[in-house]
Amino acid sequence: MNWLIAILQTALFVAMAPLLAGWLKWCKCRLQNRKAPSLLQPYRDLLKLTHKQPVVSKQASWLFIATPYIVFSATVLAATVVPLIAVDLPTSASADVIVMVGFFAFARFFLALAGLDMGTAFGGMGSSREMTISSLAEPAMLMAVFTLTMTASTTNLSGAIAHVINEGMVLRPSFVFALPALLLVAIAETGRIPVDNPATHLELTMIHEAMILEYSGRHLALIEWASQLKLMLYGVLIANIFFPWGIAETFSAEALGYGLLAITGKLALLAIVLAIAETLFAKMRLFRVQEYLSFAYLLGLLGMLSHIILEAAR
Amino acid sequence: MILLSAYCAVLLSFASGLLALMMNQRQIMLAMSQYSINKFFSGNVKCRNWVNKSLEEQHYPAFLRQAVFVLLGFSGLFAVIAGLAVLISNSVITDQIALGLPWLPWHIRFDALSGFFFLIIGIAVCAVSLYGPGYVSSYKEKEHPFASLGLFTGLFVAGMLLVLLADDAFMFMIAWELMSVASYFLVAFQHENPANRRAAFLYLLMAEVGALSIILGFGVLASFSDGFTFDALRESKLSVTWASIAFVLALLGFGMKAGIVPVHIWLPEAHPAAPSHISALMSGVMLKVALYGLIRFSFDLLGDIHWQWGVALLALGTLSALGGILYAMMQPNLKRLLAYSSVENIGIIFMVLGLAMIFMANGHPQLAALGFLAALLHAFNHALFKNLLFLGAGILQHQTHELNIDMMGGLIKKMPQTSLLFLVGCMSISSLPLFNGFVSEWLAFQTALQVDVLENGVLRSLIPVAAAALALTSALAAACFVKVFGLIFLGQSRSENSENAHETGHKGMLAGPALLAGLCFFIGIFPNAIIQLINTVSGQLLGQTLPNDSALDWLWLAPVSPEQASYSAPLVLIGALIAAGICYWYLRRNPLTVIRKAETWDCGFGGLTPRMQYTSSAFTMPLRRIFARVWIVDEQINKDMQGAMNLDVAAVHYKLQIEDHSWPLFYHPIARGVNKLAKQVGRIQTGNIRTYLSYSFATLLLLLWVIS
Amino acid sequence: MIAAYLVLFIPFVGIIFFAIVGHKTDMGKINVWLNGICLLASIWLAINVLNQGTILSPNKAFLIDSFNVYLIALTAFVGLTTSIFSSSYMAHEKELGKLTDNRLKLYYSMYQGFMLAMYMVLTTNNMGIMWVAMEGATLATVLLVSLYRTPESIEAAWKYFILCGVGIAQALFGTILLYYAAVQIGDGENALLWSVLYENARQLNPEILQIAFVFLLVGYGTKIGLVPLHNWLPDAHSEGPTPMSAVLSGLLLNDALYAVVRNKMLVDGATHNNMAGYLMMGFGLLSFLVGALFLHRQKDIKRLFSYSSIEHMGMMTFAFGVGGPMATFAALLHMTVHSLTKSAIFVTVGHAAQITGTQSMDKIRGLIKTQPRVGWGLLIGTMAIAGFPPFGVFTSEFLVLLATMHSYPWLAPFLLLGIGIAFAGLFRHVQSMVYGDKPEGQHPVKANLWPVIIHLGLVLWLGLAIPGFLANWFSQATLLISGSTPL
Amino acid sequence: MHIEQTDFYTQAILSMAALVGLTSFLMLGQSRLLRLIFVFALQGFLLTITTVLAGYSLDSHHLYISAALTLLLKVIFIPWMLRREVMHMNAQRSIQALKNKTMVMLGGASLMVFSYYILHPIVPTTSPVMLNALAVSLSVVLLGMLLMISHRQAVAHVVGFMSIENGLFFAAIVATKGMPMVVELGVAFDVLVAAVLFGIFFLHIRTSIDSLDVDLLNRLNEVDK
Repeated sequence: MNWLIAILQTALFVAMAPLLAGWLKWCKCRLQNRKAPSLLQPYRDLLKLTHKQPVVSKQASWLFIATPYIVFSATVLAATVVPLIAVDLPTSASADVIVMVGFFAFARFFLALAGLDMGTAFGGMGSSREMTISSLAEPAMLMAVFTLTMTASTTNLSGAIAHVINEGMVLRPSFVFALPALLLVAIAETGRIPVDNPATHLELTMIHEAMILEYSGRHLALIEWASQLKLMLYGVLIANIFFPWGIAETFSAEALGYGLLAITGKLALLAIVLAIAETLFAKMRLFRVQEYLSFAYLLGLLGMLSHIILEAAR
Repeated sequence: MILLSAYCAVLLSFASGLLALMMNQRQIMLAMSQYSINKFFSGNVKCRNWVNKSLEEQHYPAFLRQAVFVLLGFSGLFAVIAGLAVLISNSVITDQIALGLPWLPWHIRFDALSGFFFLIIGIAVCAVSLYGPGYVSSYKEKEHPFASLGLFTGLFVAGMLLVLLADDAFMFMIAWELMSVASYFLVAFQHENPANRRAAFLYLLMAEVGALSIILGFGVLASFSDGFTFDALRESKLSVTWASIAFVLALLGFGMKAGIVPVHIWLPEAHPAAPSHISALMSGVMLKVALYGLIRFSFDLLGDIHWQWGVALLALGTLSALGGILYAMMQPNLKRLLAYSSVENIGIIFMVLGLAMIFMANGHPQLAALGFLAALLHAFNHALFKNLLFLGAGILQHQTHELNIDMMGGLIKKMPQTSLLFLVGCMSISSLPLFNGFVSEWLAFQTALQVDVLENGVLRSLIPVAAAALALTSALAAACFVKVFGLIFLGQSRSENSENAHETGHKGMLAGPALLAGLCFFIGIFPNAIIQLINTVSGQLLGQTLPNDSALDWLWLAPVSPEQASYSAPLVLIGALIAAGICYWYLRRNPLTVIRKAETWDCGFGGLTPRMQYTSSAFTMPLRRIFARVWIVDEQINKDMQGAMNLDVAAVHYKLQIEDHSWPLFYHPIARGVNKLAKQVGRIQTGNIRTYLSYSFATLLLLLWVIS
Repeated sequence: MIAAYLVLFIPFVGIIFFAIVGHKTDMGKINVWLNGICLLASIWLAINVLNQGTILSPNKAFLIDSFNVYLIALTAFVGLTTSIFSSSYMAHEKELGKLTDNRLKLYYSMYQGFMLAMYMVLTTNNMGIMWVAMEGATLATVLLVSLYRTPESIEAAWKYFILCGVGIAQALFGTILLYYAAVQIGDGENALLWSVLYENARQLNPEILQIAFVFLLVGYGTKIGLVPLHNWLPDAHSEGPTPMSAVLSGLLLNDALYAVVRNKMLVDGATHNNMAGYLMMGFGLLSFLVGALFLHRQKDIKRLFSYSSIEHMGMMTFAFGVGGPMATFAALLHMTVHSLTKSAIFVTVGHAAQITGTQSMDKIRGLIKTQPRVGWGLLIGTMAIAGFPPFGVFTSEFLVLLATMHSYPWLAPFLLLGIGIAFAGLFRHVQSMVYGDKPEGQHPVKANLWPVIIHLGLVLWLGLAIPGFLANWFSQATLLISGSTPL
Repeated sequence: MHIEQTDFYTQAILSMAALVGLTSFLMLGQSRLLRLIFVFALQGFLLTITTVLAGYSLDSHHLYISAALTLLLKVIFIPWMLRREVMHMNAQRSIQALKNKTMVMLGGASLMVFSYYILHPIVPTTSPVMLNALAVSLSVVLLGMLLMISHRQAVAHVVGFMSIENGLFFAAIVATKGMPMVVELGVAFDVLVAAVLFGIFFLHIRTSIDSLDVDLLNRLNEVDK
């Protein structure tokens, strides 16, 4: 039963990811007074890509072709860990938050390799930048997450979230730092403005896109899907860690229903916030990203220290 | 029985060394074999023919190399057996050998800790001896006599094993120095290159200084006890001050060998200089022996730990981890890069060991056991994947005659097996899930997250910072090894050599790394297999095992408690396979969408050339800008101008020099000081006999005045 | 007792014999034979002593106890191996036409003369005769130092002669004071006999003995090469023929130290403050550190190793000064291994110099490629002398260190500093000589490296395990010197 | 106790001691080689007389032998050899500028005092004549070294060396009524050989640096220029 629900939830995760992307795009267009594509546009794109014949360079090795599958499945695995609508899932015991970060690293590793596989300048540029940014973002992310895990004294995500709920409404100074830290990291990791611009066509400013320039057809579809999934993952993380209310603690039908509604609402709101932010800010120069990320890192560290000194002080 | 196999391991390694000496004594071998055949199997014609054939002029060298490495392999095998046996039987065996000082025979002690490191060495040696014959076959007997290589390899291994067996200070030092000296000769093996000579000298010098401070450390202990046996030293009761002095001395000595910043500088010089399978042993195993020394000294001999030591280890470890990986990032030379990354990994191990000490000193032995576990596991893993990578580097050097990663590229098609093995190594070392590096790092994080139990506020805020540094380190490591694999194996060939490279013909050269790679993956999936063993070590040494070994079944890894944290690699693997399988099946079902091969899109300009690719320095440029302060960067861009008014650029020359800060900070001043002092002292020798007479005159008067 | 007389008689014959026919062709062989017989005789002597303890000759002229008997054996042994080396070396020198017949006569007969003086120093029971023999050793070697008659060699010999002469004169004054103190309690003729002195050391007048010891220390210390009395040593070593350097480093210094230790035993018996010990420690440590620093600036290969001799003699003096069973044991062991190793090194150095035709180290390169045995010999010998296990030097240094940690912990860091500096100083030179590609015009020479192999083998053996009889021997000597034994 | 209360032998010995000391001083101050050698011979002669005296008054006959040896070696042979050297070098008139002579002399005087000071602790155990004899001989030894340090000719060095030997001899004879015979003979033999060697060396040094100025023997040094 539990396993079934876990798998279903993962499926739901995967299914909803493009929808979130669509909604985000919709909001942005609205905010920029443009006519918005339909919410289902991402699904259409994916479907179309899967039916196209993929073109692969003669230069490419098996690694280039394997990468999309690896990236996608790694992201899906990450999705199994994060509680979407219900806590204490069996899957989330098999891998805790550190492992989840590991999954992201796994995906990134191969993506970067694929970028280098073609031996073009853009690919190398993309993977170099991606690895740089991620290597700055990962510690910041872990800092923020550790604040939570030390609060809940467990690295098991669903356990931690359950712990936050059961404590009820507690104002934690550490979360005041951790939340923005996680937000900043999420923006950086998912390649949104102001760090990266997913919609750009100017190669020299690309980061994430530059790596996947050579992909087409179903491979591109998988990678796109994976990155939408990643965006959703971060969204869910933020939503469920800091505002866990509404998430189902029992596997009864209505609880799950409420949970679904709750998460949908939270994500919708979050997306709006993100859209507003993306509309307000401009993309920043590559070498200012470090300052941005070190700020995130600082926030995370402050969060952790304030947890240790203010909350768990002896 | 267990001890016997341990002895066998030592003796066999000696034997392999001695056998190598017979390289130039074919006649003697011939005579001996004839004699033995006539004596024992006089009837057996087949074996006689076989021997005669193998001892013929042209076959002899190859045959001898084979034999030497076979012996070495058996020694490794015996080491593994002995280690496993002692770990499983959880026993402590002591013995004495009638060598050494008249009133102090060599004391032998073989316990779980030694056994664990025996295991590490054994595995590494097995892999190397599979790999060796192929690798050394490329050396010319004239310039690089196999005799010395084989001899010192044998002595090196024997020295390391003896260090683990030693149970008194005297034998320990002898074995320790045997290890250092033998490896010195191996570093100096290709001595026609001045850089190697310099590296060897630096290495031996620092080994000597380290050994001296270790002796002094033992001396401090010994002066509080009677005798130099470890039992006597264990009994010695030291005041906190003296204990700390001893610890600092030991830390300096062993740290120098382990290569923690800032006493690491010999390491990136020496490891590239040695032949690759030796660098593999040095980097993968010898550093672990130094770690063993530190653990033995602090946890076993000194006994009661003080938290300040833990903090010292934590700080040094963090420094080494970050410094190591940042310097590694900048190296274009593959083996230098790997050596620096060893510094990083040793740093991680020291960090976790420091955590263990802190928990120990604050009365949380269980958590101490956890940290200890993480440290030893990472040591084990590092031995595996660092060996793997060095052996891989050896293959690359062997096939492409290059070590500069900017000169390679596109090898994944030319050397598929090697590239696969190397990929596994890279994934393990950048601690990706499903591989062994990740497990130990996960445990390290788990240890760091237990900080809440501590009273001391400083520690409580210090440890998380260290954890963050650890996170940064691992992320940087991933970036670094993406660079390594990407530039070496992917893209287009950057040089003639890599263009013409092909897979190595020697099966052994692939078998050795394959063994290690397999172990990397296996430990990544079933870490508990090895964790069980380490548990006995910590049980013997700290008197405390993991909080709940109950949760240690084959499937789950839950070091503290299932509620707090759990990781099940097998399930993850299954999940990954399912997910990948589904989408693969789904997407490949449509026959119309078979992959079409085409040229890479070159933006409409002419063809893509290899020179358009990102180079190592280009890849790391953003990080070089971000962490600019870490290195002494000397970057020069010169343009050749031409044409009218000399305005248009003909060629651009780019030169990048990355220097280590610790040279100008520590080492140059010391060298200058010694030379200056020597210069001053030289003035005594004026050459004028009357001055000399007045010396003796003055001495006489002075002494007379003193005693009167 | 006959053995002792034999040991003394053979070299005496040798002097005269070689003085007459020393220039004939295979005199080197005969030299080897003579030393070989001496070795056998000394071994016989050693066995006697092992069985029946201290031997005192009927006329009280000679005294063989466990302290000097092993030095006698060592002297004979090193004398033999060095003579093996010198036969091939001298043959080569003669081919090069560096030596005339008379010089060869001089060389061989003085070689024996030196051996005679050494045996005399060791066997005699009379402190006065010990002095005479010590002076005799100087006189015997001084002409060998100037054997090549180059200006440098003459200068070196002159300095050697004057400095050692003056030093030894001071030692004589010390001896006279000793005698003066002795006659106050004993009869005149026997007053200088060691056996007598040692028995009634307690009644000797401590003040006089202190003064006497200062003179003796400065006097014999000049011969030991203690800083700042060492200045003759590097010159004499570097300018003489290499076999001479080998025996000077291997034997002469040891015997001078032996003389000092004998006197120290007396003084310790008389005075109950540890004055002698402190003086020796001071001198020893100073010589150790200064010698180590000197190593860094050397250009001449033989000077290099002569400074290392100074350093090691300093170490031994220090160890004897520290006193106590362990330090004394270590010092005795160090005497043995040092003279074995150092003479082995000088053998290889001599061949290296012949290979390259120069002694200046920045011209010697790539020995391992030119003549592997010589190169490896030099390298491994240097390893041994720098105190790397499993060679015996390490054992003794280890023991000295731990003894120091026990008695004077604050001195141990200086020792370590010295060892480190000395190691660096040796290796920065030696490594560049043995390794690397071979330069033009280096050709292998006919070399007999058995001495090196035997010596280093012995040192290795001593490092791994000290054989029972030797340990027993050392511990008896230790008992004699320090009053207790480590076993 | 006062000198008039002592017996004649003691007085003679003491005056001998005084004279020997004086000769050492003369040598120290001497700048002309020939005179230096002459004074050295004189010292040797005084030593001989002392030996005879001691031999006579203690009627220990072997002292006569050593007296004879001394006469032969220190009064006749060595001075003759040195004189020949000097003539050979025709350096007899060479006035070697002895730098700050007064300082050297003062140093010598203070050495005399110093040697008394050194030997002071042994007063209770000995008679004043012994003390004086030892002190004088010690100062002769020290003055001999000072002579070698302050003079630059090899000849002067030999003289200094030998005068050190004289000092030792004096101590041996007076304080301890002569060493055992074997030692005496051994010492005499050594002195003889040393003298011969000196002769040989003068030859070599002259051929190598055609001068006897030891300051020119400074090839082997380690001071970087």
